[in-house]
Amino acid sequence: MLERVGVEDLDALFADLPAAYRDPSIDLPAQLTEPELIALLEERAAANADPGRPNFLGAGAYRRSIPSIAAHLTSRSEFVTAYTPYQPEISQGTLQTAFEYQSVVCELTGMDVSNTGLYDVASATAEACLLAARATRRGAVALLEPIHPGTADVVRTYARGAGIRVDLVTSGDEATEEHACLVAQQPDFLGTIVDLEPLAEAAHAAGALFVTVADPFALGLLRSPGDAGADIVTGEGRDLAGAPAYGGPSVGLFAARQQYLRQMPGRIVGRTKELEAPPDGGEPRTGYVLTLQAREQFIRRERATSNVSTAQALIALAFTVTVQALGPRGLREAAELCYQRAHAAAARVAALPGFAVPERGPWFQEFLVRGSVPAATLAAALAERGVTAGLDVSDRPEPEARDALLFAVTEATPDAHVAALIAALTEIGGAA
Amino acid sequence: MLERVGVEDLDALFADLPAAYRDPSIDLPAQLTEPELIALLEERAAANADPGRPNFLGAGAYRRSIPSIAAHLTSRSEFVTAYTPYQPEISQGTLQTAFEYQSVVCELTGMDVSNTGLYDVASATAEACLLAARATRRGAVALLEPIHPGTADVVRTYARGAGIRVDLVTSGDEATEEHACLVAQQPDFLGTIVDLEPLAEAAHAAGALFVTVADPFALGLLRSPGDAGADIVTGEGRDLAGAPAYGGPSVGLFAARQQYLRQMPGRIVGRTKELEAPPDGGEPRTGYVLTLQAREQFIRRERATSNVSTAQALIALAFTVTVQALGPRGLREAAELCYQRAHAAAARVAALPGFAVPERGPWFQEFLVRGSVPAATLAAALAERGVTAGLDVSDRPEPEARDALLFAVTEATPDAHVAALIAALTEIGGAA
Amino acid sequence: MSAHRPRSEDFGAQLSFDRSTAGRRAVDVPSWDGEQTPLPDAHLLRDAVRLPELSQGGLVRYYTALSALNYGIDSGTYPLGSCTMKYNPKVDDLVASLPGFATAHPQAAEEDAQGTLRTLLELRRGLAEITGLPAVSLAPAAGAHGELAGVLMITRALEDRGELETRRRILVPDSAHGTNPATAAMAGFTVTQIPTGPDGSLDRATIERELDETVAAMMVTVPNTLGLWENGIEEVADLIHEAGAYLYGDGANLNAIMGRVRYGDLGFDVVHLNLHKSFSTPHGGGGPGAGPVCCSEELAPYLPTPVLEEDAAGLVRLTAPERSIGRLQQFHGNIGVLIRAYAYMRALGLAGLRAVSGQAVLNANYLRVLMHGHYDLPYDRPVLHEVVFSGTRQRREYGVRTYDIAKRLIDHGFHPPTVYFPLIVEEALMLEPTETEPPEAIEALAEALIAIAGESAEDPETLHGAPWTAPLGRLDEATAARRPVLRWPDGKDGG
Amino acid sequence: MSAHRPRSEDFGAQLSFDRSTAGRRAVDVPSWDGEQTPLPDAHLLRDAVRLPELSQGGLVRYYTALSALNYGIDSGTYPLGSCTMKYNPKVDDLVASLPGFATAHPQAAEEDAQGTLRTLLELRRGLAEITGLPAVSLAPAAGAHGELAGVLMITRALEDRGELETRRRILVPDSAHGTNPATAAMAGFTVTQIPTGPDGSLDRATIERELDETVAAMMVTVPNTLGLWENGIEEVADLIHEAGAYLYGDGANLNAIMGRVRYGDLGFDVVHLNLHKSFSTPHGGGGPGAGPVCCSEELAPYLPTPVLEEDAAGLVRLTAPERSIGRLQQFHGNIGVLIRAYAYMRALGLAGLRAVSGQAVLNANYLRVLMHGHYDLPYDRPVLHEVVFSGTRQRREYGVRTYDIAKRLIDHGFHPPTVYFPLIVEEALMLEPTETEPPEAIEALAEALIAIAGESAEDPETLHGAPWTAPLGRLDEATAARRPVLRWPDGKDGG
Ligand SMILES: Cc1ncc(COP(=O)(O)O)c(C=O)c1O
Ligand SMILES: Cc1ncc(COP(=O)(O)O)c(C=O)c1O
Repeated sequence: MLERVGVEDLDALFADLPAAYRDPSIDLPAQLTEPELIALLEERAAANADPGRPNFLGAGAYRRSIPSIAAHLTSRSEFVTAYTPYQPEISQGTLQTAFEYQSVVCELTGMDVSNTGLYDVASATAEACLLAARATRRGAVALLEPIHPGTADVVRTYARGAGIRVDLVTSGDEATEEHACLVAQQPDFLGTIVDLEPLAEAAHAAGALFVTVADPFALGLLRSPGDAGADIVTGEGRDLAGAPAYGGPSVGLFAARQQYLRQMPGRIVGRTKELEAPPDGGEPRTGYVLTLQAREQFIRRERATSNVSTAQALIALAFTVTVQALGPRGLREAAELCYQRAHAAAARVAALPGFAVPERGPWFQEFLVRGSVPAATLAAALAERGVTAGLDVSDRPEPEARDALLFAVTEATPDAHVAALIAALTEIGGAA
Repeated sequence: MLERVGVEDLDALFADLPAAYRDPSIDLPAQLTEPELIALLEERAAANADPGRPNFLGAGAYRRSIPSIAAHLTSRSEFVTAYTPYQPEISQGTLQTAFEYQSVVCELTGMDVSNTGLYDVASATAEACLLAARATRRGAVALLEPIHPGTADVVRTYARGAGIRVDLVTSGDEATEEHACLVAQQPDFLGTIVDLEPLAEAAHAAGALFVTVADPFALGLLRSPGDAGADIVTGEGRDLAGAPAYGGPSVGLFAARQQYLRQMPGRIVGRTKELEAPPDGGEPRTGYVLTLQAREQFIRRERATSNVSTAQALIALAFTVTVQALGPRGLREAAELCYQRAHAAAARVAALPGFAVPERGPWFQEFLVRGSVPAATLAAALAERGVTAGLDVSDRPEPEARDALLFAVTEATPDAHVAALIAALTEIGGAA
Repeated sequence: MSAHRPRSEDFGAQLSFDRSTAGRRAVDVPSWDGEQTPLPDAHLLRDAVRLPELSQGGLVRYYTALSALNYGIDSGTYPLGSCTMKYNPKVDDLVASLPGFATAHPQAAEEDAQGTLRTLLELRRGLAEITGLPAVSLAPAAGAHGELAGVLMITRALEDRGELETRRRILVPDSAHGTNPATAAMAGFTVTQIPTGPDGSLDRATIERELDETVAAMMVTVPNTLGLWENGIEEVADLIHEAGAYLYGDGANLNAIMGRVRYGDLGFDVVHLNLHKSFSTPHGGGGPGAGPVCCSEELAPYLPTPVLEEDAAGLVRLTAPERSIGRLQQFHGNIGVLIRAYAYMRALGLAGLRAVSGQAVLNANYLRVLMHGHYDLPYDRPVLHEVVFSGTRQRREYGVRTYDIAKRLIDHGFHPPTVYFPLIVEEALMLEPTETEPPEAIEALAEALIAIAGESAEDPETLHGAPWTAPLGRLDEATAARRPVLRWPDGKDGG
Repeated sequence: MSAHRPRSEDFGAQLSFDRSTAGRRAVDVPSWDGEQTPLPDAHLLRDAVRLPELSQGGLVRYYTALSALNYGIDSGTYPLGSCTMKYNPKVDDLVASLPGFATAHPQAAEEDAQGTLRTLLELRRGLAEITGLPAVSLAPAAGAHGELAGVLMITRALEDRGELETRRRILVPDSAHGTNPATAAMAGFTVTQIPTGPDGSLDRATIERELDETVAAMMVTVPNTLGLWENGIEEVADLIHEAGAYLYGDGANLNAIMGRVRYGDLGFDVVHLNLHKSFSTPHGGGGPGAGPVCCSEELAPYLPTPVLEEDAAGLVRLTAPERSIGRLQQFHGNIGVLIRAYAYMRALGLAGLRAVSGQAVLNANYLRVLMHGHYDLPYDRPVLHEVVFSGTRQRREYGVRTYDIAKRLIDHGFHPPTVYFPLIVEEALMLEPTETEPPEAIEALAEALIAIAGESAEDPETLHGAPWTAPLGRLDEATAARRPVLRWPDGKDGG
């Protein structure tokens, strides 16, 4: 090959590179063979918390029971090793599953249209704010507290570039004519179930769009945001795709009402037919293609609706398989089981002397726990007893969050973990 | 459906069953949903020894470094969920991989022909004895000690049915005109590398076949039995297919010289061509089929060469992928690495005061360890220190095995495990 | 068309060995930097093995492409009679491969394998309940292995009764699976064939005539390979016992009767099961399977080693029955398959197992009524798990053989049924849909077979040439057997 | 023929929703036997979601069949220019899914995630070494995300310099990937396009003319999208810095130069990498990816949150740079992808990475010389990782478009190249074989493209109708966009 290409060695192929900078000294760890690599990373994985340790963290990532077929199907190398389906004739696997995903997201959110998924819930919410600003030509957005701080932070990151002001508000009434949209999280950051309809009305009264950031799993039980008046719905699909994996890869759900279709960011898959009947006869067959690409960066360049290109297709597929494997009844049952288990656990905590579970209204899978010691102290005491406490939210402005930890219990939290928590709290409660 | 079939309920379909015995009371544990099932079996799996515990057991099952692609490829559902390839036109995946397996086994063993695999090494060896008895019309077989007791036991089980006598011998000279075959294990049960050629000569001098029971991994380094004069070679493929899994599923290698082809047990795959050229032109293409079925039970019935039907196809595939992934150099390197690591570990043990490593000749991956206390006591002392000792072989007749444990160290035994062993022995050695 | 398909490649002609390029590797092996121990004498060592050299990507592409040439349960309906090709729940594969199970060493102390042993013990207990036979060994690796175990157990029992010399015959139905007579022969017995009567059950007169003190046992498949209940089997059991012989049960068709009737209650002395069929462990292209053998208290002492016992301390132990026929495998059996079977049993429970047999039988009968009239049905009555049609009419009237019908079914998108078995049905088409095929799949299968019945009249040539749409057309099996090529490189095998 | 294919089904017309049967389930959910807590008020709850109801087997068959309609790296050569479709080592997937990594909670205390954090820290250090840029954030989820981070960092830096109001322009080459201008616009800048000169490098004169105090930055892809080295980029860097602007590097094409030259040494201030390309993490049908952003000390304070630091006690911590642009994701990034990338880096080491870039460039040039003369080559010189041919001759002389050539390549068994990009090449065919394609694959690809060049002269119709042998023929994309059907059930989207 070298000969055919007309060079003596590989280095000669890089003659165009400036000699002064060519072949710098680079310090990288030694090469490992496969068995050595596996040994090293098994050691690393073991340096994380024991997977079996009772853990009550939620606050944006929740332990779910994922049907085993989700991992089985998404590990098919035909799905894993393909790229963005630019050639529909040999990419129907990716395209048709993306269409399934769009359909599932629309059903869950009550929206008319969905894209094939963005990076994560926070960036999807930021894109929603940008869309709202474009659609309303307004220069500010309102985020309703309590909202996930990570989501708020990402919105700020994106908004700064676009020159959009971000206001944190505590009630829908604070939405004004300046606001392109009002953004509310469902359930909110402290786990409370939000009544969306009045918020939608407030937003619309101010001429703003209403954006809901919803947990798609909770939507198995809770009223669909579309039904409550939302114009755009975002959400995080990771928890229904697989394990939390320290937060990623994730997939950001993004769905909207029909009138915003051509303003949407990201890839969209559409249904169509073959141009000709197949060579061996019959009618033209149904197929799926990337469509409405006139919105996208590779055609529109600086006038695109977003710069997004590679997103999270494989995670979107796993999400789709999980939701469809559960099906209409399974999803509802799982959501109710989650609700029941969480409330049963909360009741047991509330019954312990020295502990309170301050409520802010109906809630789904997360509850606040306040002990007789500061939150951080309580968390440390639990850690000593081999239990990972819920997130410390004592710095939140909401009165119920004072000195409190935010515990998550889901349909997938083992009974033994709840028992371990109760035992540890009993011990501590007495102590404190 | 019920209506179309003409019954009111499912029970009515069982009218032919004797009423007196129908619908008995049966006591089975309660049904579990998938999450419950996973939780239960995770608990069970955790009730086995910790996978990370230093473990020096061998004696028929050895820890190997299996290339990750072996599990990846054998988990393809097209391989997993098909059955015996009775319909070659839609089974080339199974058939062509079986042909690859036969080719690999022939190369490793130095034999002319291989079947697609039997249950395990022991049943394969038993079938080899039956073949030898058929071929020689003789009524006894000779097993050369030290041979794996499990192998000897299975040979006895099969032989009894066929009315064949099983003699345990300690030298090739004991092979007589009564013996249909002489069976030797390579390396032998105590890990020693056997010089096969003199044994083959002794067997042939007595008009008996020479059967070698070989570790296919060791054959990456050791002289091929065929080259040394073996007529039939059996072996265990499980260790190169995946984890030991408490001994199964396994796969029994069975290969022989050409003249025994029509006497062989089990399925055999052959290469052929299409009868016609493909409809859209070109030459008839190459394909693979089950062949020489006139030997088999479903055609020959009571005159079949064996009763075997379902065997271990999927394990044979994993074995094939592993050997081919290693390739000629990789297999040799891995075998040498195993040899070097085992000998280095043995040297460290031998250097410890109070411990001896009695040798019976050159060996591959297993060595005998004798302490100053009885073998069982030493094993218990190691267990207390979190190390699983080698197998207790102190009941063996061989002098070197007196008071000894049989330790296995392979290319996949972590250094940390060897270090833990040395530390534990040092402690004990001093104590005893 | 051919212009449309520029590259019609002969994929099968290129084995991994033919795709090899010197120097390529799929994986690297760690190097040894410790002290070098000299290798054994050269005469004990080999020169390099001839193996293919491919990059990892090359090897993965090759085997991935091969997998695509297979048809499995996950591809579609697979009505392979007698093989119970049902959907395999993926969770069973998942739990069987949990590290704690996967890394358990077969020589480990029982204390170190209680998770596996407890699981096997509960499976054993479940099988005893389901078969009504108290004693079980999980050692056999497949059905035929279980048969061998059972017949050898009978051998030992007769030996202890001092009747082994005289009882040299085993009665086997003419409808039996080939493994039955083959097993009897392997165990040193002669086989006497028992004909099937017009009702699809064994001919009682012949049994009574043949039963004498030279008979060791009778092997009966229940339900039988016609998919029918063996009428009066419980009376046959009495006759056999009166004659001092044993009744062996081939339980490969358990799927039809799980939870509805028990072999033990019917008088069977010993039976083997096919967990890779009834308990849905994947067939793997021909194994691994598991063929546990279940028996009466009388035969329990002869069970193959090991059997599982729980000791006083609640520890599960591997033990050897005092008069055991010995081991069938070097170690304890196809454990991974047994764990899958246990998971399957636990996911269903008794109600689930009864639902399985109920739906399996309903599906077979649904297929029977849908196809009725389009093919001959030699035993025209309600069936259990499977139905055996005959292609005689098609052959007689249109010169179309069952072989052609089976191949044509491939073009219709289905795996063909079992053909030419049982031997007592001419041109047999043995269809077992199993409970996991939905009604629409059974209807589509029936429609396809009916369409093919039509094609055999109108267009027999299309059937003789079928399949047309498979990865390959019909293969030359005659030449394959006459001039066997059994390994790479061709010819080396001298065939 | 059609008689041979009895069932030509319209698979795509039947979504899972259309295959649904009321009452079927793929999995069961445990029942709650504890005390029932009343549900929230009805007005907060929904009625059932419309989802398909399939058995587990039905769902598995549906998605398994869909997977078979895809072409991936494991299917064959995938020379999709600019996307670096190389073989993905399977071990990377294995290690990334180890339970310790998989179950780590993103809110976990750093002490409880040291295994993950240590791995990310070492990846970060490796990327700093490879790019010659000391500071790195692994937060971006893909290349475009990394671009946004980089441009926003520049925004913040200019803000701190008090020049954000004046510097409103970003210079972008006419050959740039669409994400570059789109990103500049998202960050509020206007885009000035810089033309490419006849040598395939940027037109220096234009740059010098455009460079002034209104320029915030220039985004340059190195090597550029023609697969060529950007001549004198190090001088351009000086010009840009003299003008008080920043040089942004699009590092998506790192594969060509890994271990051979470093962005930092050349004067780049900030660059993003595409680990899902250069570091071989699977593309997953369109993600997940990872687009780390690497920068100079000057820009380090602006990196997105989090960045990784090792503290005095040797604990790895997640920190926020003091002037950080903020978060890009709710949590820490696409961790699973980053672990794969780390495994890839460790399996290669420096020598391996240099071998990768060397082979990748050799392969691209091999393809270039093999195809030379059969297609126009607008920039006719040695290339780096990819080569961009043009189909203008075929269009002019035979009315065959690059689109037709790409579709026809499918019939020859290959995935088509990237087409119509970069925009500066008419009828562009952008081919990137990558280092993992063996010579014989590159030769086969060249032969196919040469054969197609021949076909365009002799048989253009075959090309206009191609592909003929794919799962589907050409699709009606126009109607798809004009009357969009974007979800089940049709029409509900009102499109
Ligand atoms: C009725 C019957 N008996 C016995 C067997 C033998 O079982 P196996 O193939 O597992 O050895 C089978 C299946 O092959 C069968 O269908
Ligand atoms: C040159 C170049 N820049 C940027 C990108 C954008 O990267 P991503 O798709 O990961 O967002 C790509 C690939 O799409 C590319 O090829």
